[in-house]
Amino acid sequence: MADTSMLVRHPLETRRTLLAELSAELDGVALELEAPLAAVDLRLDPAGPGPAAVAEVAGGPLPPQPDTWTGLAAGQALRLGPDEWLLTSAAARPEDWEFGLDEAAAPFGGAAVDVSAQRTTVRVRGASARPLLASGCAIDLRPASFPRGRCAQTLLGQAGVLLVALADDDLQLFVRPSFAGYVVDWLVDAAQEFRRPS
Amino acid sequence: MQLIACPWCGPREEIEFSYGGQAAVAYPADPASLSDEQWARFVFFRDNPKGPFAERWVHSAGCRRWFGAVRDTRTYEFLSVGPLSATTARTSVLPEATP
Amino acid sequence: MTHAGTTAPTTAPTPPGADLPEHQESLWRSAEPKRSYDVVIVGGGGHGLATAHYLAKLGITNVAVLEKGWLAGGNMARNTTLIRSNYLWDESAGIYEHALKLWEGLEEDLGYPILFSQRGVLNLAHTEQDVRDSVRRVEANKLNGIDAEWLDPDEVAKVCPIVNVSGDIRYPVQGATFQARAGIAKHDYVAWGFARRASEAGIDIIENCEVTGFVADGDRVTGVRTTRGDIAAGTVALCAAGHTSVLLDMLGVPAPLQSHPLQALVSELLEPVHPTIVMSNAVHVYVSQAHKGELVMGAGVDTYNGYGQRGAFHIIERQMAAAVELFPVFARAHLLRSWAGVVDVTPDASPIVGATPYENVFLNCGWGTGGFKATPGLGWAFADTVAHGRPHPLVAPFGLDRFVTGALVDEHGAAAVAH
Amino acid sequence: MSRIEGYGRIDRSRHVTVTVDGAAYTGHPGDSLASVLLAHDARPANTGVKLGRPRGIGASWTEDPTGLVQVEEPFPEPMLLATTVEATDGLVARGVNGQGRLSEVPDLARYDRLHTHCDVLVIGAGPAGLVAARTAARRGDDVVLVDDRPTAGGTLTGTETIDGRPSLDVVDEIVAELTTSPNVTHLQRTTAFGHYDDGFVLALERRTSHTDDGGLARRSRQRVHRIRAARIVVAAGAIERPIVLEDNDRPGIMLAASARDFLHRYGVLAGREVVVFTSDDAAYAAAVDLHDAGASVQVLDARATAPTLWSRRCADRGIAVTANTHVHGTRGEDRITAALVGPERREVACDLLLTSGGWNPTAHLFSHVGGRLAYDPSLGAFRPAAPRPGVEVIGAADGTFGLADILRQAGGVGAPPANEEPRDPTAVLWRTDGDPTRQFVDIQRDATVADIARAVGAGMTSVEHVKRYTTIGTAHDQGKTSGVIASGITAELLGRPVEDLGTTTFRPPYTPVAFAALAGRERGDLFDPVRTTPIHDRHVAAGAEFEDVGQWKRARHYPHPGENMTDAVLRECAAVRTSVGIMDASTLGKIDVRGPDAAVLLDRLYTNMMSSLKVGRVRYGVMCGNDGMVFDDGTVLRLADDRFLVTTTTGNAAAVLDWMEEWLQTEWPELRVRLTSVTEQWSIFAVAGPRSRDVVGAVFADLDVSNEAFGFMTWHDTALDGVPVRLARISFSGELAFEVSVSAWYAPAVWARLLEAGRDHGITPYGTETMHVLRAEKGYPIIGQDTDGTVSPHDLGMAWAVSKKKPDFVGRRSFGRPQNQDPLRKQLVSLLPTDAATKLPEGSQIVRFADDGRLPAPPVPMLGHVTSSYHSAALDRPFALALVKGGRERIGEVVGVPVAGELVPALIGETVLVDPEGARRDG
Repeated sequence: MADTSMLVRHPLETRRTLLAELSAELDGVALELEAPLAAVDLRLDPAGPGPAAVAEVAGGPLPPQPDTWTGLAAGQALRLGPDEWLLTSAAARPEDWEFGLDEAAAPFGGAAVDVSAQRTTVRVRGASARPLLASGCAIDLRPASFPRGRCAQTLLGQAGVLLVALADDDLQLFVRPSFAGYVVDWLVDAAQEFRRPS
Repeated sequence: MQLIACPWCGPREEIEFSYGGQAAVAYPADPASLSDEQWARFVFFRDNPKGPFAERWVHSAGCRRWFGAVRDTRTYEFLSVGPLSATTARTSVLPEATP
Repeated sequence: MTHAGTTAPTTAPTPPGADLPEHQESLWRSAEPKRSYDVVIVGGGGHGLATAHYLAKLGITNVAVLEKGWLAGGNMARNTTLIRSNYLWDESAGIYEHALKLWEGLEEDLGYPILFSQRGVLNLAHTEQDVRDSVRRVEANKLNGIDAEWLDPDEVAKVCPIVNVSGDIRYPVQGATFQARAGIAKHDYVAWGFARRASEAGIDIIENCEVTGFVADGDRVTGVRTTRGDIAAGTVALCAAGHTSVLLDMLGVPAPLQSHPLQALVSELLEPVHPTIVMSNAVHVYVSQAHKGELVMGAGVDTYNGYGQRGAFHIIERQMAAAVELFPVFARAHLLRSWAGVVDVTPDASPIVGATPYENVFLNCGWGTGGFKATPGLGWAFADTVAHGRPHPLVAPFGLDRFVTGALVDEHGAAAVAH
Repeated sequence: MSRIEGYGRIDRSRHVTVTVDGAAYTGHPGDSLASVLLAHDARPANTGVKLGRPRGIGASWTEDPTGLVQVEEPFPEPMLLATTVEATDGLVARGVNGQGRLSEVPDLARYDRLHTHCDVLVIGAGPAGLVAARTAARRGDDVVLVDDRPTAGGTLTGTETIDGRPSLDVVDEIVAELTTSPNVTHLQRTTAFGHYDDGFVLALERRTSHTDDGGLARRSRQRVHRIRAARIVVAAGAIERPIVLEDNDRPGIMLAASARDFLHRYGVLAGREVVVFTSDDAAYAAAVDLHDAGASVQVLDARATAPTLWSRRCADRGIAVTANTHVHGTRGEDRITAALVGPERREVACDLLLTSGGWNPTAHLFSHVGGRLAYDPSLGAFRPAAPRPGVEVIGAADGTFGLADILRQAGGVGAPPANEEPRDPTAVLWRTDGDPTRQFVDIQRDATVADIARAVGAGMTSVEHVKRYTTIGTAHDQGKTSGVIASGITAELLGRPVEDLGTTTFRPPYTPVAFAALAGRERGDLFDPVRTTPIHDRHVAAGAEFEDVGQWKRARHYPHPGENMTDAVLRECAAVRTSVGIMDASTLGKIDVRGPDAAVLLDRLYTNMMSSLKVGRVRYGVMCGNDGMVFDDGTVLRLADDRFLVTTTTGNAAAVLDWMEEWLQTEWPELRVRLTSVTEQWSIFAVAGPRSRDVVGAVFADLDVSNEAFGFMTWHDTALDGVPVRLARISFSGELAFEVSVSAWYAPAVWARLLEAGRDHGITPYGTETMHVLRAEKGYPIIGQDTDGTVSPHDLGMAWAVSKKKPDFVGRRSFGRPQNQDPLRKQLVSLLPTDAATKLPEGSQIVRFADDGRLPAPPVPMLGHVTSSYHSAALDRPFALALVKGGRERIGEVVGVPVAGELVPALIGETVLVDPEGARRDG
């Protein structure tokens, strides 16, 4: 009898334990699934009063620079393009998050679309987090080039990802759920290099 | 193996981009008024110079924005990139192709 | 545990390279351009040289072949020498099958050991749609009198035991089409064989002679301007492959061509391991093993326009991944050399052959990745076209006008794979 | 034994045993396979590829054209140079006859890639590279230093003095400094093999080649470093050039510097009786060092006078030096026994002949990226001719040979000083007089001076032609020692200057790279991403067979025990037609289209009118390319005046979004529309069949699902436990059907609830194959299966979906071309095999049916082909869809379908075979 409860779980929930066990055997790398977040894709003219109006509802300012993110009251605002942001919230319900932000953006010709389930998140932590990712990600991940506050939509292996620098040794990967299995398989495989000698 | 400067995201690997061919091939204002010959020109015919070429590119794996570029098809070197509107005025930026 | 992968040969056999034929003692005269020719062929690659050869057979020998660099140094020197005729549409099957029949007698015709080896080609199918498209092509081939078979995975393994036909790879092999008469030949030998015959017939082969312009008089072209002087021409035949657009721009003739880099590579010499040719469009790889033992492989074209005769390495890497996936035994082979040619690609992946707005200028281009295999067939039909001043029926469907009428010969839509 | 005490950087306290051609040899850690063999006066049992003559070891590193071996243990690998294989205990190898052999033992090793960005990449850790790297590191640059040998130092032997100290002490000191610099990555055993645009260099690191165990299982065996550098310093040194002479392919003939390298690196004396034949100063160092190590040495200098300083050094040691003398040939069987000296071909006994004709700068990495090389007659070699931005070539790679000069070039004013050594000019000497048929230019290809002469005689004037005629430069070593000589000899024979001819182009890779290394981790499951839906696990648990659709795994059918696909599909079809089935349609592409001009954009991109669609309603739409051929199809839901939800086919989801964005951004940027992919935001389940209303009504109790309240092609929003859900009356099966859309977060629960609610009705999960049958019974085409890019909407019988009111939309103009008016265009029809038994294979061709039922001899004109073919549970017979020339005019006609040599008659009919009135769907 399958579970019919409307519980929200990570698409890779069944691998959570495996990742924890693996991380315990690794030197300087920990892989972890993050809890699902409400998220909208916000399209808005960056010039003019729109961003400020949205910021009030979002709970923090929208990042003005390309490929950067800022913290919101309960989430993040990640700049995806000239007129595009991903706004996340760990507190709001997806439909409320979309409604509120859309209402704020609409007067300025903007729009917010619920994409909470369109991406899922994997956290990569540790001193070797960047070398691990550098085995499949071509962008310059040196901390000086990709410090806390930066984000980038790019490729990890063959999958598109949104890579977010939380700290020198702490990065987030947003990935389409359909690719999440591949990405985690990929990370697990790459992480073998970082196993502690047994 | 180019490093292409997305006007928004900065330099990224070629593999993140898709090629859109010649820039500034406008959709005809009134296709119905075109002869078959003129319509075929729009649908199928594109310049193919050996030398600088005004092109369209899109940062598929990044911001997904289209942009314009002038690239030398002999060396593959990007001579300039910018918003589409800036490079589509190709008569002003595109030198004659050298034979 | 011992796991020796190979065993030493028991006897000292003939050295593997001992039986390859030597080149001829004489090849072609390096001619000085004359003032005037009945026919000027622009482009000294396979198509230009084959056209010259077949013109000579028609008795037309006051002909010059102009090559801007060294003879047959463009795509002819860079291709992976695959010959087959298992194309989908009647029009394509017609020209490629005619070519294949000529290939079968070419060694004798040229008196040159071109090493034509009919070892068959497998076109692998990896998805349900691949299977449908493959069956469609096999059935069309049969009805056109072209040898073709559909093989299931076990039969594929019998033809080529090193193909991984197990069901647990990412894109399992669902089967393959097989054309037994397909094969490979030595590209340089082919070009030189044509050049030698043409030269013997009195045709001038002129290297380091780049066309820089045309002299036009109304709707006729009276001559070509070259880096070695002006040359008057009764008829001009363009066979410049990837550089055709450069010539057409001089003539002011638009054509739907885009020139792209196409990469290829070889391994070191290896003992025979791969008895046939395998192509897989789904995973973008094709491979044969040449006479001396090197694996010869090609990939898809680089996406952007380029005349640089080099491509991006990630395409090679992806191709290696596909090769190792399909042929686990290739894991240990080594990439020895990679290179690129410049292929001219058309919107329907079929060539453009025939008339131009100039009544005495004939066009042959747009062969994309299919030029080598068509060489004798095209040369034969194009010579006839040039000699009679109208498209030969075999090339008639490939005129420029098809882009206006919509009568395309769409060879990528229906899985008659490129190369 | 030829191991000399006091020499070499091997660990003599430990021993390794290697087996070559069945014989065991002992060596030491630090040895190469070649040095172990030379230490035992042995060689691999190699023979030439064409002539079968014996071959030895001709150099000490990657330039060796002859010492190829097949490694059998511990890791089988074909065609490796004995000089580059590190001697590890248990290594088994054998000589080769010019061809390697691929092992059938699976390669289970790991290979990976690493992307590195740096300010400066230095290629080569010889004196030039080390000093350049240290200089950059002290400046604070991020530095990557790569070198292909196991240890740094390049050609330094330890006999030189830098900064008043032994050179190798200085090397150690610099290496130590680099090792402790946090901004330096220093990689030995790492070959930069390709240089591409924008400072991109690929380098292969051999990570386990020096370990006995083949490496830790989890460590990658080899790694491709993908390095992006702001500045590249090529300090790759130079390769010594042999002098071609008669019978120069015999074992025991070697490059002079290589003999010195074997001595100083491995403590191996490659011969006892040594003749050094040179036209360059550097070989004297070999003469002196080999003498000092115990060999009997004489020097024959091709130049008119021998260099003064070196002559004195030789004289001090009693080494005979004869100037103005050539070696013209050799004697010997398996090994050289004598050199033939002078015009009289005087036999001079020897077991080692060293030749040196100068040095070829290793400028390959400069040339790969388009750097121009020019012939320098003073070197007899090609060197970088003009600078390239971002690339510097220094040291011997640039043709700078004196150590003091090299250090100055690499380190500027801060460079450590070295003694200035006077150097006499190199005399360019490609070959000496002798029988050209036995003068080997490319020893690996068995290509001789006579072959070049034949090529030139045949009319060849280009080095590219000569290379192809003779095969010179195409072997494993890619002409490292033979290329320039071939140009030189060709020029000589043609009577033209070498600079006129040029050299052939250097192409990547610099040295061969294993396919598996380039494949990296893209093998097996990681070859290409597998995409799965949120309820993939449920399909697996239900025993689904999967189909690859693009990168997606889609459930194709759910066989019960003992069922084959045909059985399962018939059962699933019957369930949908008689009760209720459920399918996971989550892979369909979904695009949220928003903005005041959303309807305008859709009107331009779909063939049919979308602006007239009312909020709350759904419309099927077709998209064409500019060529008027069908590109995709799907449903469009109007969510609000300014908001639509567009669905696409699974395979085209990305392409359709890209297509829409391209038009919007590049052609109509004035349109106020935003496109957002929501493909994975919304999971879609199709609930289809006469009982679907019961199931949906039970789960979504708040919703009135009656036909009156919820008509065909409308949608309604509802909620389930507070979670928003959208239902749409869309049917791809021809049955009463609902598509249930819910956030993918809740997909597993909603799927489970639908199954639970349908249990009493026998709800049956069905897969793509069943879906294909059901839609085909209704004549609905699958884009990409029933179309192939040459099919217009009219060809599909969908003129009804082509707006006649809109003045234009993408593709419209192409419908007017002559070819589109041809009455013989292929049109979609159904085909019923008249025997009601044969399932026509998909892809079958269609021809005229001959009265005798036999297939005529080819060529047979073709009328079309079968695009889809199935057994129908509803019709209880096989049926097909086909594209047939003038098909609709032929309805009622019997055509022939060749199947396994027989002509199967089949009746052409309308495409809709089940419920043509649509009563079931609309009920």
